[in-house]
Amino acid sequence: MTKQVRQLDRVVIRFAGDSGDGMQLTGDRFTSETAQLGNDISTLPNFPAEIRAPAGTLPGVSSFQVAFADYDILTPGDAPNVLVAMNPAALKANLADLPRGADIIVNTDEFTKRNLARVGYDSNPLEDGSLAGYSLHPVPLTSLTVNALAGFDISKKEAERAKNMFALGLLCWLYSRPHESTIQFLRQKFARRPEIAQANIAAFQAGWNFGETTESFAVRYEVKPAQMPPGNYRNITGNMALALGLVAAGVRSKLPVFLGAYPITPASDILHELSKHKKFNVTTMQAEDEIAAVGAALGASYGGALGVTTTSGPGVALKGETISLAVALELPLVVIDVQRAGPSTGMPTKTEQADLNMALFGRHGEAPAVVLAACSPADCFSMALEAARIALTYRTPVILLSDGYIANGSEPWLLPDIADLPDLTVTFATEPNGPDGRFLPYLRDPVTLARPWAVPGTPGLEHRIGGLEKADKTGDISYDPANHDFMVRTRAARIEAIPVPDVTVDDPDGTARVLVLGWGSTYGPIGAACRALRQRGLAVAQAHLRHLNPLPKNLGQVLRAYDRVVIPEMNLGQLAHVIRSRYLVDAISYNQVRGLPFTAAELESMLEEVLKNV
Amino acid sequence: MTKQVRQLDRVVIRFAGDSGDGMQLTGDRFTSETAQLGNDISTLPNFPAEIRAPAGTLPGVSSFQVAFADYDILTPGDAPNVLVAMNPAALKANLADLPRGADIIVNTDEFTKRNLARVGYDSNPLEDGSLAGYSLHPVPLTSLTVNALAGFDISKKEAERAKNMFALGLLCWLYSRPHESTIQFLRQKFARRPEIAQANIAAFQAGWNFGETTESFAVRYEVKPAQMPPGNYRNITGNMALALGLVAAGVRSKLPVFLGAYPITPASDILHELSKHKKFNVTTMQAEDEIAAVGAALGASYGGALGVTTTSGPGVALKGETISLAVALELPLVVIDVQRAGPSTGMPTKTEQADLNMALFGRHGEAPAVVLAACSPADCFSMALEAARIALTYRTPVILLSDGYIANGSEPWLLPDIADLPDLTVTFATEPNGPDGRFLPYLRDPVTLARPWAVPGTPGLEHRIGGLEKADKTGDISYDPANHDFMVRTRAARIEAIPVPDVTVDDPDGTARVLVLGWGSTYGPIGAACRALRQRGLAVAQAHLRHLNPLPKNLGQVLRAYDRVVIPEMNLGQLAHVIRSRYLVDAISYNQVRGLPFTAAELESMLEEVLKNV
Amino acid sequence: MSETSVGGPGRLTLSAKDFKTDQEVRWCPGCGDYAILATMQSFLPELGIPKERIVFISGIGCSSRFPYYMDTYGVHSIHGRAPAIATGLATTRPDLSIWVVTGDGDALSIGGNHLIHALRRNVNIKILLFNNRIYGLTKGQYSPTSELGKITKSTPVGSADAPFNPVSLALGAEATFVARAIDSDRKQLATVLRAAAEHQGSAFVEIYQNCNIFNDGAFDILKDPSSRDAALIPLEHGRPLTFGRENQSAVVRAPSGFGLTVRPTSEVSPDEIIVHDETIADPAYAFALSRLPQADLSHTPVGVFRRVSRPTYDGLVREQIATAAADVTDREAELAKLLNSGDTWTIL
Amino acid sequence: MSETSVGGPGRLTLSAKDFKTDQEVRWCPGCGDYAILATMQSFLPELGIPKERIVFISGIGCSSRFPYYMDTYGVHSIHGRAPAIATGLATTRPDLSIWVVTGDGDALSIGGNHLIHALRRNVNIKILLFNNRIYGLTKGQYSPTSELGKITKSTPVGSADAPFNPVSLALGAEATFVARAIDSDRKQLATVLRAAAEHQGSAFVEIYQNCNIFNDGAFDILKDPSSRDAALIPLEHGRPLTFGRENQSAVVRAPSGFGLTVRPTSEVSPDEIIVHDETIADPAYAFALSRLPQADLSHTPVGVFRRVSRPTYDGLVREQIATAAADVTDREAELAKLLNSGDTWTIL
Ligand SMILES: Cc1ncc(C[n+]2csc(CCOP(=O)(O)OP(=O)(O)O)c2C)c(N)n1
Ligand SMILES: Cc1ncc(C[n+]2csc(CCOP(=O)(O)OP(=O)(O)O)c2C)c(N)n1
Ligand code: SF4
Ligand code: SF4
Ligand SMILES: [Mg+2]
Ligand SMILES: [Mg+2]
Repeated sequence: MTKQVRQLDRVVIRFAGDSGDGMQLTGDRFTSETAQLGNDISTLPNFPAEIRAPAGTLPGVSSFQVAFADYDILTPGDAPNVLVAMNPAALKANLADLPRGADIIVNTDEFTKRNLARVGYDSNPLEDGSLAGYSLHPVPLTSLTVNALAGFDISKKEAERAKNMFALGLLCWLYSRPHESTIQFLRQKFARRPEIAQANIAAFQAGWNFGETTESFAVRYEVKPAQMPPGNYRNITGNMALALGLVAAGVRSKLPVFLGAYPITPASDILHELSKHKKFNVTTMQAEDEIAAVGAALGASYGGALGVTTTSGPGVALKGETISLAVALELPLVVIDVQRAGPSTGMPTKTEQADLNMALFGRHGEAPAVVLAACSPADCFSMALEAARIALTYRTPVILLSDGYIANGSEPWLLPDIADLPDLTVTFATEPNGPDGRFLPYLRDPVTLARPWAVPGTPGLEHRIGGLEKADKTGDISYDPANHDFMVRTRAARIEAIPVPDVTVDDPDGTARVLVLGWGSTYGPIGAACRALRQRGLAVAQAHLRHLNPLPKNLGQVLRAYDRVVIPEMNLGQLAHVIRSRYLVDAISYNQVRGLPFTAAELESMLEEVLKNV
Repeated sequence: MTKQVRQLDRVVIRFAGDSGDGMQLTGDRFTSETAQLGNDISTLPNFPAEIRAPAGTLPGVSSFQVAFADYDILTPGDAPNVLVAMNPAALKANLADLPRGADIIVNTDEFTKRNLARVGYDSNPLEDGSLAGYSLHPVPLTSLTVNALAGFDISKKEAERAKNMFALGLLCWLYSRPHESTIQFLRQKFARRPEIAQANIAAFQAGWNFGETTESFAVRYEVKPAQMPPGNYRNITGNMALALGLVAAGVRSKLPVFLGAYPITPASDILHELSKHKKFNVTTMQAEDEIAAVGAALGASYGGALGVTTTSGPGVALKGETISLAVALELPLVVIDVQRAGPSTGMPTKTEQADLNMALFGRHGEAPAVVLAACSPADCFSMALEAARIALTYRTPVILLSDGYIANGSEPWLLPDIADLPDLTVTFATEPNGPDGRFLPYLRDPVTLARPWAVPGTPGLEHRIGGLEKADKTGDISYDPANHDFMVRTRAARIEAIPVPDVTVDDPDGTARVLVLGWGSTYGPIGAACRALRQRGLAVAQAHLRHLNPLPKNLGQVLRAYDRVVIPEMNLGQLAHVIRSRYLVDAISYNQVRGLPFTAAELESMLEEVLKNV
Repeated sequence: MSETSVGGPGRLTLSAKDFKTDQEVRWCPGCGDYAILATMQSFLPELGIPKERIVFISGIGCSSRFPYYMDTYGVHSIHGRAPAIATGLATTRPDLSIWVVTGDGDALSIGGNHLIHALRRNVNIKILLFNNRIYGLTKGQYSPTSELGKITKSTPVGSADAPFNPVSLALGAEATFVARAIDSDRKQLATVLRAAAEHQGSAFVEIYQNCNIFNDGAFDILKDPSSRDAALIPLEHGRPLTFGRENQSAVVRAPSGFGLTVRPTSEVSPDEIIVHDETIADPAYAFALSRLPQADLSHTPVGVFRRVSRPTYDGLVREQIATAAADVTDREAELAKLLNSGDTWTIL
Repeated sequence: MSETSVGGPGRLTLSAKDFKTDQEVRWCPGCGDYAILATMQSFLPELGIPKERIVFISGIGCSSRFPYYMDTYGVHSIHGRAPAIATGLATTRPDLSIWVVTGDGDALSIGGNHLIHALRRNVNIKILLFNNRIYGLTKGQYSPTSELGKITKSTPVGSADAPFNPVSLALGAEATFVARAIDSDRKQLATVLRAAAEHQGSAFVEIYQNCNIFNDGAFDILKDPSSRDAALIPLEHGRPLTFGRENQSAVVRAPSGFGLTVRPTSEVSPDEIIVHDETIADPAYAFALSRLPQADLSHTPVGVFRRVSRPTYDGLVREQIATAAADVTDREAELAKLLNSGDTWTIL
């Protein structure tokens, strides 16, 4: 190797191209290679809006960002160090995110007059000096690929399609990534068309060799493995982790899992994934609508399954009436809301945290439900299990919030030992529990305050339940005023009484006067911002909520220990509203509602302002 | 007249009997007579739960309470001075509400062994001394009626059915009510069966004469007319007032009114009433479900009508997704929620205030809507107009909350002059508003921040709107992050900026240190409790919210002027939650969730406690 | 619960009484729902299914109070959603006998979508639609089966929408079993319930039910001894469609050549008379039958219109699961394998 | 907007171009939606309705982007609810020409209830269901029209629910106008759109639409020159139902005596061949027609199945209002009367 090798601690690469350019695949492969190397990783795909736009247009740009480092990282990075732009649209759509000095690798073949005009470039940015501040690497990716594949028995179009593998090869060379698994992957993917597999492998290798030989790249980089807890890892997206968590919940509870779902972006992939795991006695039903989906899930729960429904905001809006029924029936039900930008249809492919209000308050009557939120892709696995645990133990609907950011983003996940997963075994009622051998469906367990789960098929426990107010213990219809008051308070109290872990505070030297409180997917950016501040000697504490109802019992105490509480949210302050009300703490609400995750940098500068003023 | 006449300032009578006994009609007639006399009145019907129960059972009891006084009163009274009990079930179901010493008029004919046993009376309460503390008037109402009608050519059953008119006659005698209008009413009601009309009139007169002659009633009472503002009055229920308010809104806006509704207790009567007013260009559509109902209303609004939908909690839960669309489309829409006890089906015939959370927060995404609440039956008229005014002026969904208590309760209503009603004239867009003659559907009015209402049929203004995020001004689909943030904030800000009247405080001598803050139907009981306290020399201030989003601009200042704020609600503290969060005021939340309005007495004693402790 | 068998293995000695609950039945006196309840309670024992394996799921409406009065498992759910809830239950619990009780508003108004989807899926549930052509529980608004021009609380000058024909709608939705019965004819109702219970898949049964409070006499033409024989067309598999006291009327092809019509038996040749066949694969016949009734309900067929076999949704789904799970012995080990699948790496 | 009339008073000179918007059309290249859009844009001018009186209302789905591309009024609403929204608009605005654009998921899955109710009400709206037998927008899940056993993202081992036949469903829901067309046959599509536009009441048009990304070739049998003639049965009012390149196939009554079937023309006598009649009052004929297609779509009738006249919901409702409002001259005075009605009293 004649080229210089430089060590880096962290790199952020963004692959961007047309929807048809295979950028997601390219990014995935790069991520995989990188993971094998032991770096910590965080990824973020960015799909075009819901319809495939015509090729070469700005709305048609698809990108995939991957950050990797020799330490544990929290976000896919605010600003890429490297942009791979497969066409002018990709360059234009992403340039604003690049810091000056970043590397830009462009596919010059696509910078034709027509393509430039299409996205509104008056002159060619590769030539007009407008990219002077960047380190530009013009590479005729398409023609190099086609040339490299000249000897293959494939069409020109097929040869051109392999240009993403050329680019991947080049990047793998540039960052000294291994490539065995990509070659193996390509062999498998195109098992039925070996000539295509070979061509892609050849393109990949041509890209690698191009890096090795061209003058355009003088330096090669290395990023050392990160110090990560020992164990087996895989890279995982939030949606995949939710699906696996639900499968695990079925295994650990020994119950069938029934998913009732209606497709909706960005939640559909949970349905897709779960539909592959029938061997675990997981039933997936694509229902006629969201109401049927949650209804069927509740019906399955009634029958003794773990009933689950997955959706996004508009779907939860439709499910409210049935969730309210589940509150009255006191049956287990897991409702997963992968939030997207609203209101109404909003921006379906963009992330947001604006469904917290609906999860907490969006039902008629006093209809308390448990509300949880996952904070990172891998955390989705644990939180799916936690949602199932609470639903099964306390016989209540549990709403688990995720969002588009962690749903599609990925990070390394330390694979758990199955035996270490929580034991979710449930006990169905089998015997009458009342005087004279009567069965009292609303006689509560003194500890959990849960009512017995007596599934149809159990002799002697025949009983009727419904959405009308029920008499305490007997479950008979009751219009008694005192009983209603009692039942309303009991339903609220039993949710409030569910033990949830105390919130932990990350306040390394205990000197912080400002606490940043977050929930959900802001965990990464908040954490990164806090780290950056601390590295600059500024003390700041971080606490993150995964249980939003009930809230951790120590939260009030935690909040009051700080002079100032800042709550960053991708909404207009929904958690802040709850915190202010509950603890009468004058929390500062910091909000951005752009359909994008916070950048660590913006949080850092916002927090710096706050720190100045305490 | 040989009997003594005693003056009273206030009387509360409860008529109670079987569903088939005509108690609602009896109460209505008594109310009407009383209103003619110039007393202030307040009424409260109490229907059995949703299914007609078998005759003579406790769940089958139907009652009607009327309070009337020579001063302005605020509630139908906590405890009746007189109970008319048509059967043992009626006695049993209502006895607990009676203060000792109250008059009880019972229909002894119904106190048979079988009827007594049916409701669990081991012995006859008329004879076993258990009613010793009351002033009991045993009257064989049925047989007296049948005897009185001996000469009429009607069946025995028909004769028996007239017993409620006998009771009414007796009560009219007892409280010196006029009876012309009842006689006229009966003539009209049974116009097609004159012999029935005659019989009922005869029964009524027999009841009157019975009072005059029997020993059982030694005293007769009079309640002087109240001092009420001069004008024309009628007695009105909340649902009727809402319906008339909507008709008035149509007239005053010169727009067609379109009601999309799906029947649901206790809101259905608004649909029933509005369906009678087609001559005002009011269209009522009984839709296939609540979603279709609000959808059709929104479609009508899009076409330039005043789109309205009326429902109760479960219906609002279903409408959330469409309301969210209305937020995005920025079109006028009035959503009326006549709240009932929840969660789920709950207690459909009982009142509650537990949908405030849903109204404020029950939609996905940041989907702000205006929320109003009527505070008394007659207030429903004004609030329907206010809802229409805001919806039309600001092009926004407005959720107007009523509840079962004021929906069916009634009070005298000072009939307004049509010319004094707000002018709701709207201006549709007719001309392009953008550069180059373009039409910009999201270019806002600088004052109202409303977008133009350009209805189909307007040449040159063809445009497309939808639930996807829209670019500012043009309304084109936009995924631009900054635009989304801007639009989210703009939608919130434009609602927040809607001018609403300042909240007024009733603090007669300005010395109060405790403020009672209420909303909705608690107005009456809170007011009555405050009066009672003040009569006892205790200072307490009352403020009542009719605008819940946006809140009155002076509210913070008002709250901070008091040492203690108490918020009584028929829920678990939903307004309190908002107030605490917004103003960081440590408001005390006082809650009863019994499906019944507060009694003035309980509020009085609760407030007395609070007063002691400031 | 006695498990002693009578009349053969697996048969239980249950009686109507065993299916009564301690809840006071709260329909209006005279309501047609009583007759249906009584029929159900006395019919169920013959199925020989233990009580605990029977589930009634209803929506909201007068009819939907039904589960409270059946001493089986039961859910009185929310308006219109019973078919969806029952589908989830049926899919996971093949051992249960699941009955949906619903009303014309519950099933055809708010619940229309769930109904048609349950039928097309052929989920193994029995759907009993108590059709009183009115909203009973909410006190008398018109329903999707009320006749055009119906005057009700919500339509003081008459409704403006033509009703559904529930049987036609069910057939259009690919239903495999469609029948009609009348509350007051307990024997015929029991026959239909029996056939429904035996059917593998969704069985849709429309039951004409009198609401004596808000729509009294809606079906009198089919009940009154003076009119019913001329109005009712009893459907019996394999029997020619003649009816009337002396079988004086016959169902034949309509003159246009399409659909069916009624003619005096004396005026048609016997081989023109349609012989009823529940099992014809093409629903066109059953559909044609469903169009016979006139606006006044004369010429109303009662009995089983259609009964054909088609795989059930729940059966197919369970088959897929069984196939997939067939060689899983240790689920925890399998889970470990799943979690560890894909590109994994090890940090030491 | 030019109001110059051509070809007669009230006619406008509009062209396809007038109906194009400035929005870039964002369907996948090759999507069947393009052809439908183009046909609509070139067909609309012939109606002579000014642009501002035309409204397109859609739900959510690829197909539902349609309104953005039509320079008329338009609402891209929410999933499944377009028929409900359109009903509110149509009821209050008789002067508009209202078109609902929807997909097989939008109309038949989440929106099934609104669809069947709009049809039974016979609201004056035209419903165009773009049936690609897949969920396009959400990237390839099966839909209620996907064939049984369909392998999709959400059904990796095949779907377990039998599809709806949209035409049968519409007929079961009392539709007065039901037709089918194919995206690629612009002439026939225009003919059907014309008939739909002329129909008073709900017109339901199923348009087979190719989704070349997620369900490519679903209708190839009806498009491929080598197969289409044998597969397609063109419906023309008053013409015998023969088809095939040489009219070698004919539609006749099924041997069972019920339903219809296809036989070689040569083997049947001419008077056995069904003569198509859109206007038969009894929907049994159109229903029988709707059952002809085989699982592979051979024997698929295209054209107008049924076109009958029945009062429209919106028309009846407006009539009621007009009658009631007829003698109201001063609405404010009338309002004063209304408020002052009932028992009133005066305090001086
Ligand atoms: C979401 C919702 N909307 C409306 C209602 C009110 N509601 C209860 S039952 C019913 C209709 C009852 O009619 P039907 O289904 O025919 O039953 P019936 O009472 O006639 O047996 C309605 C509208 C409700 N409970 N929930
Ligand atoms: C309430 C709600 N649920 C789900 C979705 C997601 N969604 C959008 S379109 C669609 C189905 C699209 O299929 P179809 O109607 O056949 O239209 P196509 O895209 O095939 O034209 C779904 C499930 C949504 N937008 N809203
Ligand atoms: S209202 Fe009608 S349907 Fe309901 S219980 Fe009474 S009679 Fe039966
Ligand atoms: S996904 Fe299918 S239906 Fe949607 S635009 Fe692409 S080709 Fe058309
Ligand atoms: Mg009914
Ligand atoms: Mg589709």
